[in-house]
Amino acid sequence: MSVATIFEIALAAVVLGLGIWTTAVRDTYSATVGFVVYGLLVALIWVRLDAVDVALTEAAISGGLGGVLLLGAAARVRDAGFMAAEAPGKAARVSAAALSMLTAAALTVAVFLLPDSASTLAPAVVAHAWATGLTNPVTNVLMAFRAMDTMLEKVVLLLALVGVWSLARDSAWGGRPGPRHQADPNGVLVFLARLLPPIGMVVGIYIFWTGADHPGGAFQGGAILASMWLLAIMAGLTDTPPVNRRRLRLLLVAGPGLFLVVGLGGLWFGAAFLAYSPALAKPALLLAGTPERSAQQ
Amino acid sequence: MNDFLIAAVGFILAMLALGLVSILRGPDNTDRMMAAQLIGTAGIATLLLLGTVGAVPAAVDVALTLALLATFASIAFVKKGLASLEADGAGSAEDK
Amino acid sequence: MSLARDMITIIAVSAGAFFFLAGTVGLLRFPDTLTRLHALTKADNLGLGLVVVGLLPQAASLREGLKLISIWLLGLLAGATVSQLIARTARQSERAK
Amino acid sequence: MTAVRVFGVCAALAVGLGLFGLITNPQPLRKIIAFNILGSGVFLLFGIVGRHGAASGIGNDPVPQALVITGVVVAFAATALAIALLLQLFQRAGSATLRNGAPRSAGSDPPGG
Repeated sequence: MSVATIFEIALAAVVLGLGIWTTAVRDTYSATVGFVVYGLLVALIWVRLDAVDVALTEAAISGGLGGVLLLGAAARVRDAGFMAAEAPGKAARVSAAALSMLTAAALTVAVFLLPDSASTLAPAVVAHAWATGLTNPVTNVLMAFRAMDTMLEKVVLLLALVGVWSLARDSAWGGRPGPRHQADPNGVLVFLARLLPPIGMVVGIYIFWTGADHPGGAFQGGAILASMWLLAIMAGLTDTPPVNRRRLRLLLVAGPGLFLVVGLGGLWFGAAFLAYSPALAKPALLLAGTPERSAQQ
Repeated sequence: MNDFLIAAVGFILAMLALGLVSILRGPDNTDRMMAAQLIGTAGIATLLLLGTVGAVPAAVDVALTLALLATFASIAFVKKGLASLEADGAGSAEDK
Repeated sequence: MSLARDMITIIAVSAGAFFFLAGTVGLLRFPDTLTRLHALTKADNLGLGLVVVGLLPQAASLREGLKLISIWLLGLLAGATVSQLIARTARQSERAK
Repeated sequence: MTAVRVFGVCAALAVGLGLFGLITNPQPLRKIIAFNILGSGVFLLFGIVGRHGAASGIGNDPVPQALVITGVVVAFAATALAIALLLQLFQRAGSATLRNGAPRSAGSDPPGG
């Protein structure tokens, strides 16, 4: 057994231990903290699996937006002291454990029995990279070869946002989705919120830009930009835009809309692939960012 | 060289795991929130070494993202579930 | 030349690992939240800095090196901010008790 | 390719763990978290298969990677929506449990209003 294998086993053990702790711990808030840390550690596994694009997505989402969303919800739900939910009976627990173990065992067997020569589309992706001029294969797949998925994903984000907005109280409808945050103007938080966003914007745009040739891309960069926006909101430096502002809505629809226009244009001009447009950054930022913010209403 | 580096990664990972055990066990949530900060230091160090060992240069970008967002979980903890807390008059230190 | 670089890496990364050890010992041994916070944000950030210094000679280009250094600077900023925020909350919840 | 096996077992166990938590944990927020753990296990399995089938000088098959990135973002959107629903349930019913449909104390908003 090599040193690297020992390290891999250790990493897997740490991640799994954290997962078990997250599932087993009594306090919901602790479980949420455990899950956020779990998400960040999973990014390490992705790096080890040589899937840095995914690692970036995982880190950007669970470290920024997702973590804040879950922790905020956990704090609000916990403070009301409703924890009297009754657990299922012993028989149910035992059968659930049996079912889970069976599933895990079946998946383990499947992993060990993976065929040696797996069918893969990787050579095809590499062979057609000339069509886009980009050298990051993952970005090629996302933006060109499977652009349909990405477009529908943006639609899903939009639907989630509409769903979150629709859940707002009637009195709040059409207004700002959450209360304005306030913080001590001379406090540490405001200091950080003034210092970090400029740096974060540079990093976010860099991650987006480098996505053409190296791991990175619009989602990861967009998530970072949205996190920076969220930081400014949490420090009370800026406010969430009102839901009924026409410009915001147009901007949100522009994401999938742009995809549709580019796709239809490709069809019209007889080109085989959707082109990659840098204009996607802003809609991606908004689409990734706004559901989260409004969920905190 | 690579063997030394991966041994160092393993060591730092072990320290990370021990730290996590100590922090997550901790008496209250203030201790538990430090776990996110632990990822912000030991986790990033692991990631950087891992990138060098596995010849994955882009791991540095992941580390950059983690470092940038390292404060977020703690801020969410400090701000807590704002709306309900402020209504109860139990806002945190940073809230006026 | 390569030997000298490797030496720097080995020495600095070992020193960094030592400070991570110190930080973890602090987490395990210190009695209350504030002292543990101190161990975490000070010792571990020094460890991260030393690991970064150790990896600098291995960096492929100037850009990689600058990225490494900025990671450490961001880590320092995060450590300073987080310790302030958490310490304040810890003190407040202690007063409330 | 030991990494594939080690992390493959890890992913399979994460799926089992998430499934167990999803079934046995009565609190909705815990269910959301358990579902996310289950999801991360499934995503990792994608990564395992992609790593196993790596070819053409690429460390990990780009097609499953792109699918997983889409999946992570969609899972995030679904989590945000689920949490918004949970907070609404909590606000209206005064409790965040799924059991015994009758709310303990009706909030100011009547249900369905």
